[in-house]
Amino acid sequence: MDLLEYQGKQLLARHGIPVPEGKVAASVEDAVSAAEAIGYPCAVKAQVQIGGRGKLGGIKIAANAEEARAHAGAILGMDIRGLTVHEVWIEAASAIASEYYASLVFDRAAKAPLVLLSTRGGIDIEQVAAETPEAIASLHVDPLLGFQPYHGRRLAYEAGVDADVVRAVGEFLAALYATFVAEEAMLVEVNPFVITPEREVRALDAKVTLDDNAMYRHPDNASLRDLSSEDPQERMAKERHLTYVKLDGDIGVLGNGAGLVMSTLDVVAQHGGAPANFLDAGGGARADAVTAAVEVILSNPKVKAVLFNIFGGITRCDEVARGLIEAFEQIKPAVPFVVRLDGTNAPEGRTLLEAASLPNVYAAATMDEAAERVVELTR
Amino acid sequence: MDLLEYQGKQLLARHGIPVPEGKVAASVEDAVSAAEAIGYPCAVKAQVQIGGRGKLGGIKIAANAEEARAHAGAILGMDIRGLTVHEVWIEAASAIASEYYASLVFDRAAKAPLVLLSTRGGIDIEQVAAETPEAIASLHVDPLLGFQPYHGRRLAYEAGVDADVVRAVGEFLAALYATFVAEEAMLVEVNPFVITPEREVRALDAKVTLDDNAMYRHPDNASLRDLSSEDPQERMAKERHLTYVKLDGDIGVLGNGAGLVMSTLDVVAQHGGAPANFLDAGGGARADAVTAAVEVILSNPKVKAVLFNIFGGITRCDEVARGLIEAFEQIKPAVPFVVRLDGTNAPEGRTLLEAASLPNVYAAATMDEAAERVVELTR
Amino acid sequence: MSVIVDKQTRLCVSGITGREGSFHTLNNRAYGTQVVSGVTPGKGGLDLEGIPVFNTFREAVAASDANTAMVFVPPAFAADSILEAADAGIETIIAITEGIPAHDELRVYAQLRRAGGARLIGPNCPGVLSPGKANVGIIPAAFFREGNVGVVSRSGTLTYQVGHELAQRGLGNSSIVGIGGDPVPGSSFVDILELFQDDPETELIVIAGEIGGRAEEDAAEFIAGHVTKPVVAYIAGFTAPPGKTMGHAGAIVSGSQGTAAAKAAALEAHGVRVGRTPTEVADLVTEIAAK
Amino acid sequence: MSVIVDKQTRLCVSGITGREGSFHTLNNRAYGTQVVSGVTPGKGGLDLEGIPVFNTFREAVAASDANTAMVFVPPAFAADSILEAADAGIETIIAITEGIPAHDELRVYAQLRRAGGARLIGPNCPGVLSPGKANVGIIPAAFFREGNVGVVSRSGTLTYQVGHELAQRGLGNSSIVGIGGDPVPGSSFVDILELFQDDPETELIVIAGEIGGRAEEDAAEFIAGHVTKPVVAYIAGFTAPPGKTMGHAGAIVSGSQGTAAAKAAALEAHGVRVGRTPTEVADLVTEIAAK
Repeated sequence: MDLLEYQGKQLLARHGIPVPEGKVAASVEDAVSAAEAIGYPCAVKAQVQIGGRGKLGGIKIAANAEEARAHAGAILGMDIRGLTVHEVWIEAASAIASEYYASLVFDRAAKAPLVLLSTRGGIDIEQVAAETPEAIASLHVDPLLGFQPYHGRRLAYEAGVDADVVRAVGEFLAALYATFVAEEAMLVEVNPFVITPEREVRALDAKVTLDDNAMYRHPDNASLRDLSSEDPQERMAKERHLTYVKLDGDIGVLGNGAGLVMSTLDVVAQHGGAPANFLDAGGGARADAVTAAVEVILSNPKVKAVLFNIFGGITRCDEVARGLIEAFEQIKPAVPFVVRLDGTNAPEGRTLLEAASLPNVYAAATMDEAAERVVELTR
Repeated sequence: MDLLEYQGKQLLARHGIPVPEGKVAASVEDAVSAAEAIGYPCAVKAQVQIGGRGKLGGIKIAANAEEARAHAGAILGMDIRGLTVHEVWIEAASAIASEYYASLVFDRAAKAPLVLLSTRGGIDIEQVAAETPEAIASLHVDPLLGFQPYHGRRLAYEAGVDADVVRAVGEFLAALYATFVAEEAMLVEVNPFVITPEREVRALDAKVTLDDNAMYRHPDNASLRDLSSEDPQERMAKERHLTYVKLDGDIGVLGNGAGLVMSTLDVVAQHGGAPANFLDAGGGARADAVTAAVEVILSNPKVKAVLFNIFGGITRCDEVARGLIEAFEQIKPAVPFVVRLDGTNAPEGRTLLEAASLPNVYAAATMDEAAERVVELTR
Repeated sequence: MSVIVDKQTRLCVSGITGREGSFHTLNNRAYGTQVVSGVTPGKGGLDLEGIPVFNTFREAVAASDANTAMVFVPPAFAADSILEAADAGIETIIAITEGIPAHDELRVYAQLRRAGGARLIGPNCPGVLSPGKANVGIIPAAFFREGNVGVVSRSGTLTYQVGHELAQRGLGNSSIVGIGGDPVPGSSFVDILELFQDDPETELIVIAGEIGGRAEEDAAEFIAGHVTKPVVAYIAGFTAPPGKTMGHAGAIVSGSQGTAAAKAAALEAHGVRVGRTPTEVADLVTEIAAK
Repeated sequence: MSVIVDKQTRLCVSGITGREGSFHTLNNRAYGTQVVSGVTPGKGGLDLEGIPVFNTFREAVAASDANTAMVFVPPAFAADSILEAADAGIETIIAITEGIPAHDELRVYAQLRRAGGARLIGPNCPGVLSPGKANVGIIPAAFFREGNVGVVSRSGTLTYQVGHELAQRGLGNSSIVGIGGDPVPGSSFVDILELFQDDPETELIVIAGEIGGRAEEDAAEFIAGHVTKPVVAYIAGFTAPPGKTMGHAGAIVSGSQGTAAAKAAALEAHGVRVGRTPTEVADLVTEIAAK
């Protein structure tokens, strides 16, 4: 789960990391009164889960109430790479002596958390890695030993932070690691964190991704989910415990197993089609899950045809056929379906479908054939 | 630092371990009103840092206010193996279905914490180990991995706790381990912890030793030190940062280095003497530390003679001589001193002492000779 | 021969009395796998159709001489069960459970690595099938036959799809290894490639990868340096948009990292033939096997 | 030869710029020890009478090729310094610092054990002296001469006392090893006995133990099974009352555990001669050496 900047900062603050004072606001009036309470200059920041919002006009500095009103008015409701801004974060502007970068990620190959520290803050880290790799210090932390004070010193000296803040930066990294572990994050990135003229460390941004699998241990964090900015189909799918990702095309896709669904999308694309979604009905999908999945797929008005690609393992093809028949009874879809059933109980499933003789439903023998057919149907 | 029972229980409660409700009282009146508040039956328990107080009359059950008054009156001020009872702990009596034992200690050889669990609670564990070793389950915990749920299950099943409380006992052990680590204890022993008729776990006793070296990280715990029950000489020594242990004899002993002082006590005893104390003036002892040490030694009225046994390494013998001369100027001791100086700057030290010609101070060339002489002086 | 599971496998199932656990345990036994015991705390002394159940792995291993564990318990208990199995001396642990918290996984890997010894397959994986010898997990064995193609995959159904197409072409498998779809799996492509390279029964290797991470890039480098057997690859997720998790927790393109195109390119650069569809993979394998 | 420190020792001192650290560093160098670098965070780039100071152990090891560390930092920072030294590839770590929290020590031991490699002497120890070769720590070298008696001890001054008496009788030492007085030392008697047994220069071994724990009992068993050289022992603390810590954190009789009498009995039962006073120890050694 990706957090908004201000949620991430609240998480950091919980672990002792200094962040600027601020307030979140969903209306221009609230934004102005937040700015008045905080004082000027203050920053008005769009709260969207996407990088680069500054360049796109999503961050403005206000010197007075008038400017705060103007900026909040401009930013609230604006579209940033497809995401609508529903909230702004108003925070006291910080005086900056140095801008640094720090992050914690999972390194898959090393099977350990990786800490990155750079003295080139405020810039995309991939750009820094390409331009000045020597400006990035990194090390793996042993998950059993944890982040040690000497790790902090090593990173700080190797990255070349100002000598007088080595200890403070080390403590900041330790707190970042504590946040990462305690909150069970997959990513914690602070770009930039700054050294103020008073030589204090402060986090000016926060990009935090939490582990959905661990959310049961963090009920407080679960409530941070930003439902309002989620896509309506994705929200609907989540409520039905389906794994669904909305895409740009017009062919609805359902399959069982993440790999097979990804593969189906690829094969559809190879045949010139544009998938409208990724939907994994899961291992052992039952009829009611299939019915629910059809509802989700068809709630996207762009969908012109639907492809079912099932290779039954634990999933039984007759169950899938029953779910599809049920869905047709309930929804009476207006678009054509191509159905490929293979694997466990495939003959039974095919027989059921034939017997139901659903309108506009076509059987296909292979994945390739199914993809070809569904693409034709959208032409 | 050894905690009193009620302090230990407060520590356990801080980590979620259920303990009976109770109050500490230093007077009979306070004890009675505590008992009235808690209700009857309640236990009146002597708070002394020593085992076996139950058999010695230090724990009584009161059925009403009259009995509470009588028990508190009898226990407060009583002497338990040389320790005076200054406080009693009044707690609600617990209904008991089973009595178990659990402890966490440092296993020196394994360099790891050792957890012990036994279904024979309320009995000295050394006795259980001798009589029914199979009733004790044990395992080492890896300090980096920590106590895992499966450790709890393994101990509970191996010790043979009642099947319905396996999970509860496992969670209790996990909380005990959490206490051990978080509070930096050297020992946590709960004997007994009980299963109530409602099948709940409850700690009825607590013996906790905290690591003095870690106390700087636990300022709250540092205040638990039970100064009132400490020996006056030991308290005086602690205030002067000297390592002093009071013993039963009449020969004051000072040396530098714990091993050498222990050895000196042994040699004195071999010559028929009885040491009055252990006092390690430490590596690199300076004159003022020596002066302070003499004051501590002589504040014990039983001391009839004093032995200085110094083998100078970092400690310089001339510094020790200066400290002794200073002490004589300030205190004018009435008892004889035997002084053995060897090692770093020994000739200088001896010369200083000779020049000062302190009354009643005798030089000795070797440790053996010094011990022999000081024993003679007390005859 | 074969890899990871075979006739010598003596399986102990953690979570054997659960609905899924008991179903697949009996399935695996029906296939011929030696299922010697199970673990469910509190159910010690019972049995599942003759398979004895114990309270702890230590008891189970002592009584049944198990050398392999299959973990079927819910995610909140799975890390503990894996550690318990390793601590009891189990050599191979196959964790089917999906949804184990990532930080739990990291602690488990660090502990297994230091304790040295136990090999972990998964979590969030379909298990390992060595056709004709043993099946540990949920792979539907009916689609596979004995043969000389080793398959290692991050995806379950995709593997079935490939295996099925191979079987239709008359080709069988030495072993099918599902390493699982989590971001940081217990065993990587490289770990399994090493086993297949050393397995005399395996003559050809298929790896089925997907977007996210750089396990396929690492595999490509390892193949170039250490694998002499022919390798055919498939990568799923060419159409996946960046920043979206595609079903598997590990299947996500982050910025410019982990794209299917980069993976396919890396493999091809090291001489691995990459099929663009599962069918094409089966065709390539058939072509190579026919040589 | 000798054990732990010798002419090959290349020492890096952690806490080199502190009062004690700088004093003993220069003392050790004056004795002939190769002191190649020091570490004090924030003082990198400075030097102590020509010995370069670095901010981190990694830098120090890279620049000076140190293989041994001496740790002199205050207790709150010592565990971190030991871990840093090990992480930087240092092989031998001698920790002088007294008062390191016990739980810090446990974490350090567990980490050193798993990382495999670094040997830790101490903490709370006087160091190691190999007369005529190298001195690392605070042992006053003047009382010892070169020779063939290996000494391992839990106590500093007691060791000086014994060494001095040996020197007065014309006997010298291969190495003097102070393992320290904490309850759980980094290296035990057994660890050092093993080294002395394998050291051709050591012909006779003295161990100086004290109350608390069962390190001496373990040593007795080890000697019976693995040590062919004659061993003489001393145990301090026959008069120590139970339950009282006698100066060293580890010197405490707990219930009936850890008494001097039990230790002496265990050693004698395994054929080790135990002197009742330091003088008697020196006499026994002289007697054996004369044979």
